[in-house]
Amino acid sequence: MTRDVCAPMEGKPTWMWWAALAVSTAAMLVGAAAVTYQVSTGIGTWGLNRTVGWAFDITNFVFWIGIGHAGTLISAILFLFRQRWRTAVNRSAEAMTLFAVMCAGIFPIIHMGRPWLAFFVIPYWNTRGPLWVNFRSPLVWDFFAISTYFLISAVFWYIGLIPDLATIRDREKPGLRKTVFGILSFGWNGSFRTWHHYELVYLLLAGLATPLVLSVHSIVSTDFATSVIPGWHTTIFPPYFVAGAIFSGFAMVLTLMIIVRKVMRLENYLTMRHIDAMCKLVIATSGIVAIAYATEFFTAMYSANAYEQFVFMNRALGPMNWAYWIMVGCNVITPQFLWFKKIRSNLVAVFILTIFVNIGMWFERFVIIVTSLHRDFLPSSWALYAPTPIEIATLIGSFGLFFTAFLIFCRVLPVIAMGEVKGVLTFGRRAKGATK
Amino acid sequence: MTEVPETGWLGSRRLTTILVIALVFGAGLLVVGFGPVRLAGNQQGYEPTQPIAFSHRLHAGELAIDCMYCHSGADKSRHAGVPAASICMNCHKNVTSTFGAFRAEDDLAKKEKRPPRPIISAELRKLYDALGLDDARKPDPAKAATPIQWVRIHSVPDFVHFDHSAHVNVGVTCQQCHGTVQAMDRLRQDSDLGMGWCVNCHRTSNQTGIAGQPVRASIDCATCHH
Amino acid sequence: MSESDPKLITSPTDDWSTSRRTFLRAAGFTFASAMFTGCQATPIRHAIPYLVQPEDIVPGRSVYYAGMCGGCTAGCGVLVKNRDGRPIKIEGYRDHALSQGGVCAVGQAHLLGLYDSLRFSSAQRDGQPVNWTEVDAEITAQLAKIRGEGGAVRYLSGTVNGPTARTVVEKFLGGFADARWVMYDPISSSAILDAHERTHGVRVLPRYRFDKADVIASFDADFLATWTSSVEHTAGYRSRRSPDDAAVPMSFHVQFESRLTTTGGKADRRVRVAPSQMGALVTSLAGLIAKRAGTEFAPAAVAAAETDVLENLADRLWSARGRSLVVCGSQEIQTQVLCNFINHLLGNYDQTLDLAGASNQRLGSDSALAGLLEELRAGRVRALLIDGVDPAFDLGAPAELADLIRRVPLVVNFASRNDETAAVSRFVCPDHHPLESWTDAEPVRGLVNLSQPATPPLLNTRSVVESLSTWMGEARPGLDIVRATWEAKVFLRQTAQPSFLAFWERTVQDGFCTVTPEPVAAAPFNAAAVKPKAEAVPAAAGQLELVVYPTVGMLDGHHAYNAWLQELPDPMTRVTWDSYACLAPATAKRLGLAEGDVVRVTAGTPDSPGPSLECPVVFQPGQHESVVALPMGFGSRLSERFANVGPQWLQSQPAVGDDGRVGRNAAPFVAMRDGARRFDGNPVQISPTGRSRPLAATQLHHTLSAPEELSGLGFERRDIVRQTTFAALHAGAGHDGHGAHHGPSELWSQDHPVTGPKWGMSIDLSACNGCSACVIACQVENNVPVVGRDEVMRQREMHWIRIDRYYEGEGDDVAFQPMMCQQCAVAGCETVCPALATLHSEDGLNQQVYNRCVGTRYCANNCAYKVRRFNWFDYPHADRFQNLVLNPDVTVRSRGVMEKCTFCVQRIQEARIAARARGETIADGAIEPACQQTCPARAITFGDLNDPNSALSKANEPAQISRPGRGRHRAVGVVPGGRPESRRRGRPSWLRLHPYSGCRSSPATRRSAR
Amino acid sequence: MSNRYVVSLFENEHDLLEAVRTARERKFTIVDVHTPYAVHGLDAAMGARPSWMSWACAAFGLTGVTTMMAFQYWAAAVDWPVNVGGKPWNSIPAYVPVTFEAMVFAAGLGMVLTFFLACRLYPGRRARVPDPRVTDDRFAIVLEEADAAFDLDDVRRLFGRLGAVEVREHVSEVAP
Repeated sequence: MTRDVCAPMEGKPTWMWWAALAVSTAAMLVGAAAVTYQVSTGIGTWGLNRTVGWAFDITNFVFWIGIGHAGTLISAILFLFRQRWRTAVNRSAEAMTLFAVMCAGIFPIIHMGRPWLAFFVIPYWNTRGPLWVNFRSPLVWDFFAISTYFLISAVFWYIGLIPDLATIRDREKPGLRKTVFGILSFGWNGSFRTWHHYELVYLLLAGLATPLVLSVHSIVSTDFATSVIPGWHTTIFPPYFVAGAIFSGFAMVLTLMIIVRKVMRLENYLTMRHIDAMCKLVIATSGIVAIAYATEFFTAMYSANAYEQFVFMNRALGPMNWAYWIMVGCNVITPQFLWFKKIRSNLVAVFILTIFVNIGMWFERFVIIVTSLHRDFLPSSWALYAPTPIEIATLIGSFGLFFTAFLIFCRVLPVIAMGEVKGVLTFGRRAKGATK
Repeated sequence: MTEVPETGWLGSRRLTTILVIALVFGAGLLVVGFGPVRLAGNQQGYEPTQPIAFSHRLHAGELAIDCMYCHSGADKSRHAGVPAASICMNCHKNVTSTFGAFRAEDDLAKKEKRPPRPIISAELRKLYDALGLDDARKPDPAKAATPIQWVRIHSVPDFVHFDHSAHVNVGVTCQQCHGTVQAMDRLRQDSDLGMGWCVNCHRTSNQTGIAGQPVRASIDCATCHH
Repeated sequence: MSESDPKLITSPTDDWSTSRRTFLRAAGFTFASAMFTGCQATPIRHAIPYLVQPEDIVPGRSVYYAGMCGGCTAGCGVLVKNRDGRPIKIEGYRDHALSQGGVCAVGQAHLLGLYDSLRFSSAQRDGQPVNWTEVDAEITAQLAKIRGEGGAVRYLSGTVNGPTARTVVEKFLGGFADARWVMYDPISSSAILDAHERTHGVRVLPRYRFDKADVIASFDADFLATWTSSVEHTAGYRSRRSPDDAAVPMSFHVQFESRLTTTGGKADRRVRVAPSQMGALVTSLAGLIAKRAGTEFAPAAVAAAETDVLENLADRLWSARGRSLVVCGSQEIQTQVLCNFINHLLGNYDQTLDLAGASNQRLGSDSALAGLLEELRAGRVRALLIDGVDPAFDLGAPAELADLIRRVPLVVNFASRNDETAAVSRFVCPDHHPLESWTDAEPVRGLVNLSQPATPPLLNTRSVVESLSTWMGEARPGLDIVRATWEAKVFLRQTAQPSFLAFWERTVQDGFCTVTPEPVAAAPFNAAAVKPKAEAVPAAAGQLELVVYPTVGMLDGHHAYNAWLQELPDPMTRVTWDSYACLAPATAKRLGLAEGDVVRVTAGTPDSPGPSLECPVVFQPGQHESVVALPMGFGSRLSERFANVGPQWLQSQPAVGDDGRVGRNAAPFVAMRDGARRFDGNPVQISPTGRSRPLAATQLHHTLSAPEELSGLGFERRDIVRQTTFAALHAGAGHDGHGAHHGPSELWSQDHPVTGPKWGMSIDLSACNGCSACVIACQVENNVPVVGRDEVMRQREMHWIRIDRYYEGEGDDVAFQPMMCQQCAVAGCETVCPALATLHSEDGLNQQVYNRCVGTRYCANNCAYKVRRFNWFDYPHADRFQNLVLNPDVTVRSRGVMEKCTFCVQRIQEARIAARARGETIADGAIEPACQQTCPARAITFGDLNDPNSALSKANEPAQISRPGRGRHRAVGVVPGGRPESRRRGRPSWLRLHPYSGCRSSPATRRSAR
Repeated sequence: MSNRYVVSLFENEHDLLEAVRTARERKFTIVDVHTPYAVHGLDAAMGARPSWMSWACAAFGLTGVTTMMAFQYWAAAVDWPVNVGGKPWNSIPAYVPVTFEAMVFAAGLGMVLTFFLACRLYPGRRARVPDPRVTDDRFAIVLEEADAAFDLDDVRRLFGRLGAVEVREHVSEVAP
């Protein structure tokens, strides 16, 4: 099995891999060019205005954070629940988390008018008195949440990776690769004492990551929930956002898995059972999200608040209602097809449906942000929003970055947690006393 | 069983030691608060050459001319003001060189049995030139008057609106911010003029008062930033 | 600065003591230069002091000179704020009898003209700069030739009423056998003067005293905005429209108008009338008044629809005889005669219409202008001197008139900029900017303004009187000419000062003096002149009529060079950077037009089409259905400079149209008829072109009502502006319970006591008429950048104060709601800023720290009033000459930074420091933010909410409830929006606990059932 | 101290566990056991005490919580109290999110660093594996030939019976 997993790393990459890398790198460069232009010229190159101060930027941010969450959930929560099937996907899910958080982390920085002063949100000792930061601001919470999330996810991922790195190291003939993997594997030798601590550390990290992931998206949701804007100021947001994140995250994991198992020929490890399980999760979270949508309307209606009611009427029927109906269509209606076993076992169908969910969840954030802002209290300030090519290019660029990182990851690191899968596999065969 | 010494790449203890030292050092740097590190824009100690070698030590120190005689805006305006050349001329219409130079010339003249020649020091000649005056301190039509381009030493960023009068009128001495100017031949920036320096003085003043009088030094942002 | 602008630091002359002004400039500009120095690590900065310091100048302290606004001919008094030798702000002048502290938008903005780098910097011949001696020699020689030959010399100017200019020009013209002075006003009131010539035997414009009028009837006179003297009229009108004192009832104002004016928006009763029917309406009213007066007058039948209104109005007018006022904006002399007749019958002359102290603000004569044009066509004119007008633009026939002017052998133009006429004038002898020269004016008889230069001439220009004197062979500095005239003419008309020197010095200091008016030889009312206006021909169904009107920003278009005014949203349409055709929504619907559709507007009937232009359509509720309204003053050559205004980037669009100019000139549609230039009533055709041009409007939604399909049940209308009646207000009934909305208990402990002052502001919505002076005043004071048309279209205008305009119903009622930062006590913006860049100060201000801002825009998103403005780009400050207008007390914000109103905190700081130096507390009224300072309607009150005796606290008392009747709105508390009672108690306001209720518990009440 | 070690390789964890138990019964000195993955039951077989990493985790977490809460309180209410939207100087509820994140951060990173220190894992450490395949699919027990009583052949026989695929002697200063 080691050979199977390591094959993509050790052999020559396929043309499919090269093609995918070329496309995603190109996309990434487009995004980089757009960001360079925007940072050097001004946020004015985005379609924002005095009324709609956030749109693509924060939409992308929340979207990517949401994508990232599924990775942590798969590896941490499923680990805690002893869901053994997770071992096949957790490594790439964690990598997905890391790359998604990287993509997400870019947006809060570049959305600033003066990104070169982004360090102003960090409470560092300074010569201004010293002047600290506003710990009451959800953006400061965001900074702490995202950086903690990234670091903990990275550590969790790397801790899981160390035994596999050692495996590869020991498979290699002496040379550069062996040296590199030797350094990266921290001198791991599979010693009993190390494994002894390792198991607890891994468990505790999973235990920490689980509330962390919930807290991160809750904090992201407070960006909106703590504000005064109708459509944002809602206590439902933290659970709603977390559910949305799981929903979109699982959809993204599915999308990627379907590609990876095909491209990397890992059908034996990423089985239909995995896909089936994840499809079921997608249906479940879609239901939660649908209830959240309905609840928002109910709350607005029940609040007897003109502004609150208006915002939701405006979402569904106003000038940007297309975004709302895309969201509902993709997040509530299309996932219902997954009730059917036949569709769940059809990879193409699942792939298409998950793409829809990804689109829908992107639009969910867009709807929340833009339609709430564009018509708030004073009718005199109502405005519309349309993205500029720069913003679209930035979004494309973030996908480019994500896929580039992911493709490189697939090439250089084991996609499947060998150490864990072996545990599971051997465990299953112990009765027979067989070896692989 | 005994421990076997590590011989790995850079042996673990050595590495650990290095790491710990680096950490302690880094943390120390942070705690010192960039003390020794000069941040961009901090011009503390700036002591440029001026177009005229005016000595504050001579004027403010030895001659004990009141600061406000020349910097007359200090209690009236946001700018203390660099004195106009006409202010210099109040004295330097007559005083054209140092006392020592006059006496030397007097002695020499007495020795040579001739009336002493007028002496004009090289630095003061620059002043007269700026005003377009001849050696007799009369306007010289051939000379164009050109303003003196002093090199500005104390400056705060454009987004800081400092007001001298607000400070001078509550009794803050000039030296408190500008240092012992009366001892400087060439003027030097004494304080860092950073925000922390301002704010901490405001805080202290609120506690201790200034010149025995209680004051209310605001630390609101808009006091300086607007 | 020294390295940037060498011409400003000219070499001093031989006698260095007399050249202090020069150095004053040098030094003044030096400190300013610091603002624009880049931020290298250690830039070498220079401090360049005066060589000789003037005694009255302390660098860094502002000096105020009393002067006169040169923006139009109304002659308002102003104070010019000078800092280090450069004027940086025009301020209202409280003691001035006319303006009473108000300055309009144009007055505020014309400061920018001083620092206009495209102003002529020297004399021109055939478009090439030449030196003055050469020009003088040529002109003198030619004039001598003309004098010898007895050729016709014509002096064409706008209204000139200054004693000096009149004396000098008359003297100059006196030297020629055939010389005549022709005055015309681009925004003409010629018919009023002509009518008085017929009825009173003297061509005079009465001074209208709105402050004395209990009942006001206005027929198409937009007297609060662009009529003869809007600032004066606003002050007078406002003094009778205060809801504060129950004992002083508000005046009653009926407005008959064809389009929706801001004046109409303030009226108690507003009636839409087609321009062609206006004469008949006045005739009807005259008949009704005559009946009550028992005078014989046979009126035509009253239009049935208006009978009730007119009867009611006639009763009110009649019962307020001598305290009523009927004004008419028509350019139809016969209608104006009828208007005089009504005022005569009502005994209003010498009461509300002052003839003894008659106005000189519009002296132009359209018939004289017509005469001059005839002469030009006949080629009789040998020399034409053009002063302060741009006939080739104003009269709207550029090609023809340009040719006529070219054919005149000697054309001398005193224009400051290369306008349409200057471009075809052989000689241009640029006049000073009004702030650079000694000028005087007598806007109303008996009140003479004297304006000293606030800065020496920045460019190589020369005042008109100096030029004329030079050509008469007696070249003298402007000061000498003015002084001599005053000694000879004005001094003799006063008795207060015994010596001329004392009188002169006093007047220079005051900026104006009161003297005995020159008598007006008014004859007894000539009833024979009164003829009923023939009953209006019923307009053919669907026949459209044109109205060409001045806007508050553009007026006659002579300020089209001014970016501030171009970007000033029109109070009604809210459109910037363009001209347009206003149509009533019903009419547009009938014609199948959408807003922004480009139409071709053609004057005349299909049989005889006249001039035409293409412009986009704007829907204007409240406008008569038969009217097409075109703003004037657009499409000027002066606006060609705006091709690249605003940030330039990939997608930026130019501010100008395809002809390279901003908007289209509507002047060709002004037709000369019956001896007056008629701005309205001309038939017009409209046809769609199939194209559309999006408009740069700052407000896209125009009513307080949510779009029908989107409003929840019972929430059709947003409770943002409330109204009640005066009676109900004083009976306490205007209070609908919301005003006393009691704050719920606090979640957080309150540990921010405000022990000192707590600044607040109250805006009286019943006073605000949307004149937008505050918008420009704020822009000047706070260095608010101009962003250009494209950015405005992207909804990124930067004005810190805006005037929200809401229509009620069909637009017969209008609410203006000035909106700026509310300085919320519990501010949503502050809590969310990660960098502590926006905080609350001890004195209750919501501070914005630009240098700390990283630009997340979170605060702006979280602002319920959307008053925060973000620097989307580095807005251009490349024109270093123009940068001299920047206020050195206010940081120029860089890209990526949020900004907003902080009640002019620089003024608060200045006052605080000054008060502390004197050991006093800040007196009530010592601080006036720029918006309050300039407001002609005195709608804004600023002060200390913690001081129960402050004007603000008192203003807030009755405002707990807001009131008003139609058109009388009153903001509660700190501006519409804040909750005054909570502010006064230093309590957090609504934002936190009722996140959405902010606007509910806000200002004014709902409409009265009236 | 001896420098002779015996390395026995097994093919599955079942055999390994048996061998470990036997070795412990026979009072062999087990230097280490190398497995490609965490083998369940090995802790018990080796008689190891529960890992103390949870204590490290808790300690670091607590440190994170107290430090961050104290810092926020100090920075916002003591060092420079500013009026932010009328909120009290000490807005404890608003400090909770950051405090929570700090806890997770400190607990997670602190524990992992402790783990690395305790197990002497760091980048660049040379791995000492008794056989390259122990990180792949082999399970190894390393015994020390502690005294003269140690009989290599006996061990070879014993482990061969238990399923060892290889038993070899390793002579080195350093344990394999």
